[in-house]
Amino acid sequence: MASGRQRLMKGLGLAVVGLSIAGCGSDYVVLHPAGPVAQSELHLIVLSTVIVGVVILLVWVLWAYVLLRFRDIPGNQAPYLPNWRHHRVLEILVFALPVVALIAIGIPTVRKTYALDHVPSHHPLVIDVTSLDYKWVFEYPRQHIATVNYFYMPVGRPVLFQLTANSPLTAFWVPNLGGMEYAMPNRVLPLWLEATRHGVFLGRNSNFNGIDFWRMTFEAHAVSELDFHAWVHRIQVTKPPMTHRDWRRLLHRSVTAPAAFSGYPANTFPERATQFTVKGLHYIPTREP
Amino acid sequence: MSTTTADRPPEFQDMHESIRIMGFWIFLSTDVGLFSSLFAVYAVFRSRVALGPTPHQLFAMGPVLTETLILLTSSFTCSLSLYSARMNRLRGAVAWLIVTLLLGASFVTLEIREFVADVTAGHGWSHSAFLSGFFTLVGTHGSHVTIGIVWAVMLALQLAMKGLTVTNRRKLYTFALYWHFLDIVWIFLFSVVYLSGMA
Amino acid sequence: MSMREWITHLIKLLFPPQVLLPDIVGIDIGLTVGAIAIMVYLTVRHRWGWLWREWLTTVDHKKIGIMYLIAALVMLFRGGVDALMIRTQLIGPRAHFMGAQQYDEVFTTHGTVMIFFMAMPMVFALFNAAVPLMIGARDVAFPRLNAISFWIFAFGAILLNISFSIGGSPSAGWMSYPPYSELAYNPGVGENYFLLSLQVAGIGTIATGINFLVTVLRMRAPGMSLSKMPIFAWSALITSSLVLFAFPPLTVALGLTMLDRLFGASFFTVAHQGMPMMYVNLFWIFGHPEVYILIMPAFGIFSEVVPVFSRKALFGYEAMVGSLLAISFLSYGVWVHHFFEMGAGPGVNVFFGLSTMLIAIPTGVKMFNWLFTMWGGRIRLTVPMLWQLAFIPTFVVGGATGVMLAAVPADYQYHNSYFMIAHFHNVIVGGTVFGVLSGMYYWWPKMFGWKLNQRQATWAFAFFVAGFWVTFMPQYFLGLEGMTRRMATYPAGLGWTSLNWWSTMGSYLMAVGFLIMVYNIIWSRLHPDWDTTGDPWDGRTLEWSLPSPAPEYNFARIPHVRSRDEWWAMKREGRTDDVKISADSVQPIHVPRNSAMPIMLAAAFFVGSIGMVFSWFWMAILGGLGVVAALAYGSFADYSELTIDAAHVLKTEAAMGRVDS
Amino acid sequence: MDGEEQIDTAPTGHGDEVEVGFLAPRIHAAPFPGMQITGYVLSMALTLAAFGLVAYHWLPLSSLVTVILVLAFIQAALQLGIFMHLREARGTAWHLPVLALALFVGLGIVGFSIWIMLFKSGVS
Ligand code: HEA
Ligand code: HEA
Ligand code: CUA
Ligand SMILES: [Cu+2]
Repeated sequence: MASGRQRLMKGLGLAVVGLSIAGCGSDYVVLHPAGPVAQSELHLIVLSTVIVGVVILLVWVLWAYVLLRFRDIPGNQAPYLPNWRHHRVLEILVFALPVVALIAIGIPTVRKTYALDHVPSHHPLVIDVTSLDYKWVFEYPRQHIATVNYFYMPVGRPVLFQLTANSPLTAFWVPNLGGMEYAMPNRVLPLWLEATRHGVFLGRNSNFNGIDFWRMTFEAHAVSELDFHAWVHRIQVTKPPMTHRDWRRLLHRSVTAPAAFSGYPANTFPERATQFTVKGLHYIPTREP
Repeated sequence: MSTTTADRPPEFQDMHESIRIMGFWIFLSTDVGLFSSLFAVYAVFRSRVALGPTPHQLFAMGPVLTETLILLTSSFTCSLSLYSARMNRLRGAVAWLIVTLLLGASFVTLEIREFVADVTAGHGWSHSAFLSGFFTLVGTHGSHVTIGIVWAVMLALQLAMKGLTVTNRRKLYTFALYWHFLDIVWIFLFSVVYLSGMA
Repeated sequence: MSMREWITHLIKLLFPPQVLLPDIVGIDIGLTVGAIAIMVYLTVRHRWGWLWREWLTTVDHKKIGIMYLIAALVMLFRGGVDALMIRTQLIGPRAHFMGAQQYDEVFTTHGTVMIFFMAMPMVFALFNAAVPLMIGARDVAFPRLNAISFWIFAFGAILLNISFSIGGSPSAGWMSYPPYSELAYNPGVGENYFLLSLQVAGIGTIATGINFLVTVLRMRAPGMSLSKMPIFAWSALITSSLVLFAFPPLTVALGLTMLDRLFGASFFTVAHQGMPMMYVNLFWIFGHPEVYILIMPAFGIFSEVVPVFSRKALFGYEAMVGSLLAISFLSYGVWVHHFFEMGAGPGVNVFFGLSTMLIAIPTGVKMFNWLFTMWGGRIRLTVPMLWQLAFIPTFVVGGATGVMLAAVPADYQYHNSYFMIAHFHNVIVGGTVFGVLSGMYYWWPKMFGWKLNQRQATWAFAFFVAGFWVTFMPQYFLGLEGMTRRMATYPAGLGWTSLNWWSTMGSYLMAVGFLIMVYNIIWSRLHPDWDTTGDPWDGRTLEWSLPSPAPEYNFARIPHVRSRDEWWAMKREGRTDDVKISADSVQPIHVPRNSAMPIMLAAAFFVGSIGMVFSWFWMAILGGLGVVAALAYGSFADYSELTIDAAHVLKTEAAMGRVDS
Repeated sequence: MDGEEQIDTAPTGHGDEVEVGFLAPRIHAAPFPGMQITGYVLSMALTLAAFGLVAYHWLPLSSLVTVILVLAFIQAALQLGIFMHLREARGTAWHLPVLALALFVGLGIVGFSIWIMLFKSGVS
């Protein structure tokens, strides 16, 4: 049993490698995972593609055969069965086939859905993400720095993103690292991702929120642990803290360039979601930094 | 033109009318969908009171009980109207119908008074999701009742004008269905919204 | 320059930024000019009275079906032009045929028009045209309500369509999620138009649902038990039952948004603890059943078309009915698959992911049963059958990618991407559109009395289907490349350019197909090939036992049904004379009388809605009073019937050679 | 699908009608509106019981809401059965399943919505 599954996974792995080497260029971000989450999702994608591919092929072949064989043309020798309405075995078969295929897709779906719901670490790096109209703000509560439209993360360490929005519904998506999750006002949603290789990965808002929606992108930089700390330190030393004014400017509906700050006003990120919700959209920090 | 079976209620003796009654039942079941959605909204929004009052602070037992008793009674008088029609007593049918609509009107009046009191106390529906859900759910029921009253008025007129024709019997029957249905909705309203809120 | 760049360049030359491309306003001007031209024509020819008597006040399901069809084709054109504008904008990176705002308006209208004002009326057109005839009824259960439904729908469509010229158009997408659709972010009246037009059209749709449910259950000819009923009637029945419970949640979702926008409630706003996700939830409680509302009739059509053009009984009738029931039942319990990303937790996601997958089972049964129906048959490649044959290999791909979307963690990568766009066009165009076009060609002779030229229709078919594949297959790959939906334009360098280019070319091919189709209709009208037999396809169901088009009262004599495929059986058993009447047995026939009330009622709705859109509440109240007045008038006037006397029936039937001597 | 053959020879809209009497009506022309009065008394009793439970805190909070809901369903059934003549006459066979479906869908909407809106996503 176990070995069978291992063999299957190996085969799938090969298929993935095959796809990524031969199938298409590096533009296929979903097919080029840079971390375990995307990797696990890709497995499911490939598995389901293969299974439904078989089904599709079966239908196409049957279709072509029927079409070729049973045309209404003179001299067609194929049997003509005008009253053939039932066939017990066939009817059971066409019922059973999808059932089997769905079990094969369903089981890993359930497993992975639960698995991806837990960060595999007690000490993930925490990044608080707020989507504002047409920009992303990343706050590092431990490191006390904040960035706009880009962030750094250490390779090999799970990152816990806490997503919220001070704008209409948006979705946070870095296809190389893993699938998306909504960032919505009035609520904080967790998402974990991890990078296992170095690189700069493009992320974007995938949920329409207005005219500059298509420009609402960011960059995820995956660097070594050492480089990460160096980066944090550099920001802490060289950048000014985010002021109340800065924050208000970010709240404007606009697209802005990437930026970094050593520190940020308390409560820009609605840790206490309830407090945030009562005041609503134009929440104004109570304390200056 | 239809066959008449003696032991069948008159509303059903004409095939067209019986089909219309069925259509009305189907309409009522779509209304079940409407109210279910509103109940779902209310249930989810119940605790989202923001800075406004909680259900416990908002509701009082007295008025709800009065409204409930009025509406239940109107449901009863409505059934008496149909009963009279079936006994071929036109006067009785019209009279009970009028009693029903008067009871309905007093229900709506009481409800509006409640609403006005809430709003003047500063608990308008814009103050919280809970209040929005509450006013909309109860208000939707109330506007259904209001529509029912307008309908009852027209029906009473038609009964007075044309008597207990087959069509009028069917109309009275469907009106009764509608009215009792609103009663059922109210039963869930006072149970889910008011009583659970006050508990 | 490569060929590709050259063509792109050419198109950019043809349509300089924001100048030449037919703006939506342009379409409105076109429609207005068309309407004026028609009015002038009517005035010159003195046809107003005719129009009023024969069409605007009609309650005849056959005519209402034709009006639905015309409206749907106009809307297909309109939504199609939107689609072409979308595709042209996306032909290459940084294209600026439109600005972002305009692009948002275009895709919003495209989706809204296509779903609500093209696909739904197209389905209702075919229900009206075929269902009463195939179950042996003289009309639907509630003919006047049927007219009300049509007019309410029509005015709803007008409401959405005028938004572009008067006041501003909606731009929040066809599902119009708050809080983006709320006043804070969308202050104009465009969103109000969206909400009200769907609300109004939705009322008409619910009424149609009730009507056809009762029609199919209560109006069947004697002897036609449910198990002898044609599958298309089954699909009408089940679609109607989906309408009944899908539309009320939509009504609530739209209504609450309207309360937020117009009356300051706090349902889906960000302030006061409103909860935008509750809208999303309600919308999809409606939205998912809605997509099956669109596909079930197509399934029904194919189940009629396949046996006829394979000269063979439907394989597995019971399984076909059972799978329709199963799909409709399951479709109420899958809606979360449209927002797996909202963080409802693994329990919820797994439940709804698996329930979604289950739908593949009954759908698969249907696919295979169609194939088995053809197996051992004699397949004729007529136009309706061609659409069916294109449907099978197409839909199986779209359905299969649907199952891939239902695999929850995989959907985290597909959601909101072009992969998903490709999926649903694959099922909607490859399923619903192919289906209703198949049905249109199939029942066209019955509706109009003349056939469409088959050769032209085949060309239209070929272009449309080829265009379909070229348009939508690349979009799956765009999704895997990370392209999200609703992007007004995109930068170069992400690898999206050439796939988008192909997709755009495909849409032009579809456009050519559509234009040929229009030409086909006009040409065939000018050179009519009359259907004198009433049974041009060698059909199997009762509608083909009638002359084309059917007389006002449909059946002079209601048939007594003995078997499934009754007309086929009659032909086999030499009972075709059963449909004739004899001079001494003719009865007078009651048909419902025309009524002006439906169009008046709908007009009142329209006036009220305009009042709501612009917050002119006096006008809204006026419209409301108009609605009440129309209803009261209808109630007091009581339902009236017209009696067609026996002599007239006899004369009509005799003229068609349907009297036994 | 066979059983329905007997009951299902439905009429056509305007044609000759085939009469099938199923579910013959139970109530009518009773000389005294006994049913109606019974229904009224019962519904009053159930309502007062529900209000009493809340007013006098007769039950612990946990079970209170459940009991109230049960009472509501009983009363709704009463209304349907007695006042709405649910089982009466022609067409019954069709509106019953539709109503059942409505109930099913309605409960589904409420129940699932509450479940979904709990936001049980639990990474942290
Ligand atoms: C006609 C319309 C139609 C139809 C029929 C379907 C059918 C299906 N759809 Fe689709 N869908 C849409 C219209 C439709 N859809 C629309 C409009 C959207 C997006 C709306 C928006 O966001 O704007 C959407 C979005 C959508 C999503 C959400 C994606 C996202 O937003 O992230 C999902 C996810 O599960 C999904 C799944 C399915 C499934 C499983 C089916 C199944 O019913 C398919 C079943 C059919 C088959 C599977 C093929 C035949 C079967 C066999 C041959 C048997 C064996 C097969 C297997 C075992 C695979 N659809
Ligand atoms: C029934 C539903 C339906 C149908 C039939 C279609 C048909 C088509 N759709 Fe549509 N589509 C949707 C429903 C539908 N769509 C929905 C719901 C959305 C989501 C909207 C949203 O995000 O809110 C969407 C979104 C959508 C997008 C994504 C936009 C975006 O997210 O940015 C695209 C992009 O390619 C697209 C393309 C097409 C094309 C090329 C067709 C073609 O099949 C069209 C074919 C028809 C024609 C080609 C007729 C052409 C007209 C002429 C021939 C006239 C020519 C004359 C002149 C130019 C004057 N559609
Ligand atoms: Cu596949 Cu790169
Ligand atoms: Cu769906």
